[in-house]
Amino acid sequence: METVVFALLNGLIYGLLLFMLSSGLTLIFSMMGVLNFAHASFYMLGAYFAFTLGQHTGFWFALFLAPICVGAAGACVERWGLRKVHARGHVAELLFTFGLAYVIEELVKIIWGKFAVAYEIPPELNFSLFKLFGSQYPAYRIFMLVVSIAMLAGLWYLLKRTRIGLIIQASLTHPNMVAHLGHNVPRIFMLVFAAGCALAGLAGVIGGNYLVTEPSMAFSIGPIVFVVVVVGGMGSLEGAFIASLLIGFLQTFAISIDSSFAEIFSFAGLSADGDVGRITIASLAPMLPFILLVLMLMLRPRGLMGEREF
Amino acid sequence: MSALALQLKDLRKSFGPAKIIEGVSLDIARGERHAIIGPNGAGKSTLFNLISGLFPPSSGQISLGGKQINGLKPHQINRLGLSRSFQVSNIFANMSVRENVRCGVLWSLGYGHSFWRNIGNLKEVQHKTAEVLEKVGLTEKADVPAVLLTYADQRTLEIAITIAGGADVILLDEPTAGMSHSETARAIELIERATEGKTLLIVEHDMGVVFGLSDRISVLVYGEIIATGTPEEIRGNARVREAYLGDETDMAEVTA
Amino acid sequence: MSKGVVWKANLTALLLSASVISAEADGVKIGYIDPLSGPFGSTGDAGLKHFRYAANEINAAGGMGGMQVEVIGFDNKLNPKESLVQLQKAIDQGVRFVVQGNGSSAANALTDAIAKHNKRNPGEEVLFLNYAAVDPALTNKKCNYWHFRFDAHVDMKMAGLTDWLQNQKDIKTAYILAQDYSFGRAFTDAAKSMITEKRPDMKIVGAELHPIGRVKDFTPYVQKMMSAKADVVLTGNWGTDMTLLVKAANASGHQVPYLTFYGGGLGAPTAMGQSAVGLVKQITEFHENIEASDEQMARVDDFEEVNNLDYYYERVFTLMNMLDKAIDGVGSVDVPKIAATLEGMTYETPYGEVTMRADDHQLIQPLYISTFSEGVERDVENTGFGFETDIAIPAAATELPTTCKMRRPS
Amino acid sequence: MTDYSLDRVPDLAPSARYKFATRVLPLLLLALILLSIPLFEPSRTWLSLFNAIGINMVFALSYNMLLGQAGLLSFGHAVYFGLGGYAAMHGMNAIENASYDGGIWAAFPMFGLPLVGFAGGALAGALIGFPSCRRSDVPFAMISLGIAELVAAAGFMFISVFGGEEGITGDRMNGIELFGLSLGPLGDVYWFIAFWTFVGVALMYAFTRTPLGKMAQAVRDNPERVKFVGYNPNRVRYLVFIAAGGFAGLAGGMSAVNYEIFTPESLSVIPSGLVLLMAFIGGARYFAGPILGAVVLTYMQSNLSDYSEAWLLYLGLLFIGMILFAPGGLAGLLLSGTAALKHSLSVKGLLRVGAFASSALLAAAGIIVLVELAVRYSNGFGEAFEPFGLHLAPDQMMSWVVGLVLAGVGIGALKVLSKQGGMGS
Repeated sequence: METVVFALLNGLIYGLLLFMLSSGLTLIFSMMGVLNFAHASFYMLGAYFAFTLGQHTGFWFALFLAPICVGAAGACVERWGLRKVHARGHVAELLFTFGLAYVIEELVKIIWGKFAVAYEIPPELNFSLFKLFGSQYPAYRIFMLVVSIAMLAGLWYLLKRTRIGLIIQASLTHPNMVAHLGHNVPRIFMLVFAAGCALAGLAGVIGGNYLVTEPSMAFSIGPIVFVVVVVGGMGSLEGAFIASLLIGFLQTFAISIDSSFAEIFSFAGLSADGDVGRITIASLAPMLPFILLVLMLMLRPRGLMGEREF
Repeated sequence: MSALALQLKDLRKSFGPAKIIEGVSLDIARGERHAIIGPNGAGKSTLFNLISGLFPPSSGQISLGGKQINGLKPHQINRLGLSRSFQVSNIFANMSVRENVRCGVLWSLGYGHSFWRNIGNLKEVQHKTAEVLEKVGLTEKADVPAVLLTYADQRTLEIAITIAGGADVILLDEPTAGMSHSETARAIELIERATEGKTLLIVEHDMGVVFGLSDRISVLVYGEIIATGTPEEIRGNARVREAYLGDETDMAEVTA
Repeated sequence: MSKGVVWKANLTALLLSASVISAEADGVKIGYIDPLSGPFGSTGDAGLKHFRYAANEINAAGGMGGMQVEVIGFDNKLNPKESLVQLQKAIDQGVRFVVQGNGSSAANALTDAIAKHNKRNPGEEVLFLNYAAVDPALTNKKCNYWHFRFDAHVDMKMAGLTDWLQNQKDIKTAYILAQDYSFGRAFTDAAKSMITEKRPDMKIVGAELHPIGRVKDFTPYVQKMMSAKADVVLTGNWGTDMTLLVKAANASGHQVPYLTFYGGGLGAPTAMGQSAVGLVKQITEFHENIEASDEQMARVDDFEEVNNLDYYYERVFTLMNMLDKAIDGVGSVDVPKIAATLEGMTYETPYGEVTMRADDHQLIQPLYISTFSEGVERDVENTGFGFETDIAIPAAATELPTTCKMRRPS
Repeated sequence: MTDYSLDRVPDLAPSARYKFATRVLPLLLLALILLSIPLFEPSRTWLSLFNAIGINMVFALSYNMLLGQAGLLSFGHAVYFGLGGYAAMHGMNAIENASYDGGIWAAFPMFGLPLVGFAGGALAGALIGFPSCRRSDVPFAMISLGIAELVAAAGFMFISVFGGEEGITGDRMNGIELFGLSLGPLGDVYWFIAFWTFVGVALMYAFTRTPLGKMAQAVRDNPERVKFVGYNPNRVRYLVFIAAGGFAGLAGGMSAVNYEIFTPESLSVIPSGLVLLMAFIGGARYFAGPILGAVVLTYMQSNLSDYSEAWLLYLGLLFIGMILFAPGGLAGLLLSGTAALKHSLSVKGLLRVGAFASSALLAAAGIIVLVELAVRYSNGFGEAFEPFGLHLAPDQMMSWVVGLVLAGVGIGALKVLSKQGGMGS
């Protein structure tokens, strides 16, 4: 029983972290049709900025300053790079961001060094909040939960209840019409791109010390963010939310199930020492998001909640 | 093989609530040159898209040479001998003019997906391509990349690709759109020579082309054919004049 | 004409790069092939610092056989194929002694490749000195004349840990966690067989393999151990996988003994903290609180001061000193002769005598089981905690029979 | 319009001299190069570099059959390289076992393993290509990424097929010898690689001259129109996908014999990324572009990485520079350079090309100085960056100023020059 509770809690936290990361990308992808390969790199930049700023100004101040710096970096990238390539179509943009991911990873290696950086959980959050079935539950995880839900509410409020939100939502699906209505769409693009990167930066700030802050962190989580955005569906934050929770639960539940194929398919006489028999559900965990991606792209390219097929 | 090259029976098409084609029926005999005219937004291009298989019809039937083709994919319809051109030049930009026409020729000569033959040695392909280029007068520009052609030459190349496959039913979607007067005259003569002995269905705004080329004309207004007949009947038909041409002055220009 | 020009351009580029350079230089070149980037980069970098310190010491004392020693680092990113690419580069730079330790997968690829290289290029033989890859197969089924191992292998270390388990009657259930590759599988098999043999009353409540270097949060694994009510955890994890496992155990307050091979160094102690005191045990050939001569203690302090890194790999110095002794004996970089001299060599280390067993090239050395404790003379990674010896196992007691049938060059 | 009788139609095929010059001559030159390299007695380092270049050439060209010829952007092309390579590795072990206990494999020469690789790659292309070729552009790219991650993860699970972390190893000195090559020392392996590189390049070039090859280019230019000339674009893409998978498997087979080991990493997204860079930096629009890219990138990967730790940064910057300023790639730059020279051989033309080249060099030098200083500064070792005798220590301000000035002047000049008139397509 307790494994189910643990899996639910951990799955929720991992899912929300994934959502914070992919919400920015969903906004950018649906408005500019750009699948930003370097989005996870901005998540990494968020973690590294928080590490450096945190040393001078403490964690709490870095929690706000780091995403803003990442957003500024995103704005520069859009202004001097992406905008030039925009005219040449989505494939050129995809390639541009692909190159950008290499450059950002190498710059991080040069500035902060090749190995993991000691970006620790702040001491004032480093205690166990409550005991659950005999095992302590660290407070930092609940803090992550709180921040991600606050971010979700803020994003929802901004998009659904404010004028800027209205303009952004309109430009999500009909950028040309919005331009004709007199809004400077390129600047909105830049703002949305910067906001998307800032969101990824925020995810980096709170995810960086929970996981490990190292130059290859972007590369390991990058593809999973794509899965969330594509499975969630083009232009739909609700879709991305459902998809990230789905993947969060799928992965944490899979890790907690130990039965191997041999046990499950014992009726089919699968031997336990053969290759297929030895595979446990836990070892399948890293593959689940991609199985979902390929199936979704083939059967329902719109994704769960997407309006447009990209 | 029935005498009819193309037959439409109560063809309908709607995109959601918007009904674009409402109950079009049309019989086109083999070798006939049939023009479809009508105001903008009457559904002419949609009709072409239905016949060529780009969209499946909502209801009704299309049969080519007696064989039912509605619901088939464009390439299947093309293989049955129906080839169409596009209102906006739809050519292979980075390939040369000769290569463009050659793409139109390849399937009809049975070379399909072959990856073992050197295209240079396929004599009939080279010959047929040169023949088509000669017919449309693009021989000098054979090695020019299609993207660098003038607008009129691109329209000519559009027609060349359409007739290259040797299909016996040709659909031309406003072939002379945007052409100057002299270019239009040359285009009419080229179309006549290119579609000798073939069935031609043409959508056109230029009345000179329509009345010069077609044996019969149908007038399409808001998705319905309001009249079909020889050029003279159409010129005299009251409903056509009232629905399509509005007041007297236009009528004068038509009868000139 | 456009295509023609492009062809001619890159043909000339190919021609230009065909200029001939070859790098033969005298002196003893040692190729260190281990991860120097990526998740295990810091582990590899620590090993390189040990080898360079040893090389400086030997050079100061006149070098190996009068020749200066140079240690060149090659980054294999812990990937077997990259290891072979780097091996090729090392051989081309004149390296005749390859040292490696992180990842038995890379070691298996290297030992096979070096044997083939020596067979195909007589006169340019290369020796493989393995300081930490502990897959038993390397000195049993897959042993070969050109491979020497200076670390006790999995079964030898597991024998020590399970001996300790024999007299812990209050421990009833065990959980085994290891990385999913040759070493991890050997660790799990050895643990299962030796526990059922020495403690038939104990029950193994879980045996799990996780992908190496890819798990960022071990909390689900720790929670699985807790819900399985394991009294003891046996783990072969090393580098970042060890650090993160211990970090998760600390965060979840998992209060059971952890029997490890590599719990005592390279970042793990800093992640343990107070809750691990008295619980985390390791079996190694060295830890800082084994008493030794003052001169040795001075060396340890100097190493830590020069590299601001804990003195951890004593076996690296054993390896370098035995190689030094062999080359001094042979007098030149004649690899087959050096290999013959190394076979059966005994050497007096500051922590006891060691011998390189001739029939499988496995070093037999004393091992120590120690516990992470408070109030010790020398702490680890200035955490205030250090390791204290529970049991000292003499070299002879660690010896296990071998199935190696080595083909010796004629 | 005079009257034409249509049988006297002018033969429009290009003249025999033109055909020979642009098609047969380059292949002969390539053969000449491959034959002449051993005459220079290259050391083992250069031999292993050439072997790697040969393998990457075939791999990059097979990738360009998708990107350059059929307009399909794939992020998972290493899957077919890897599966072909694994097939060849299993073939190698089968030959080794057959030499003890007999069997049909005993008759198969080690030299022919790339064919096993080709079959493996093509089969994988057929199985995986069928569902993914129904989409194009971004969805196709995403499916290829998903499949690459799936197959790489599966690589660690099916130990008997992929060998887990250790991968599958083998010994190429078994089975019957062909052309007297024991494939033992690297010299023999060079001939093996040279032979298969030439076969691969020639066949892939021939493929572009076939009806299917031409229709692939048509699908790249205008998939819509292809439907109306009797071809199903998805079917054309699928067939090209199988061929590209086959040639990637051929390169995998060559790599299997060269390295005698294959690990699951070679299936993942990292090698797929590198081959994409090779094809794009080389010039995806031209058939020979990826060859240039393969030579440059393989050299950077194996040799440049010794001189500078930041070689991947240089690669990334070169790639982004190409996308922004020269989408035609190196081949594109080369062509417009020679074209500019040929057309306006005047002094002004030469000056322009010279000015462009020198300002580009200046900018590159500035960026290199800045990056090398940053690398030395961050890794904490004190030793300075000494290019061509200059002594630039990372802690002195002067060295950073030198870098900034060089880069600033270079980039400024490039901006000014490019405003005067486009350079590089």
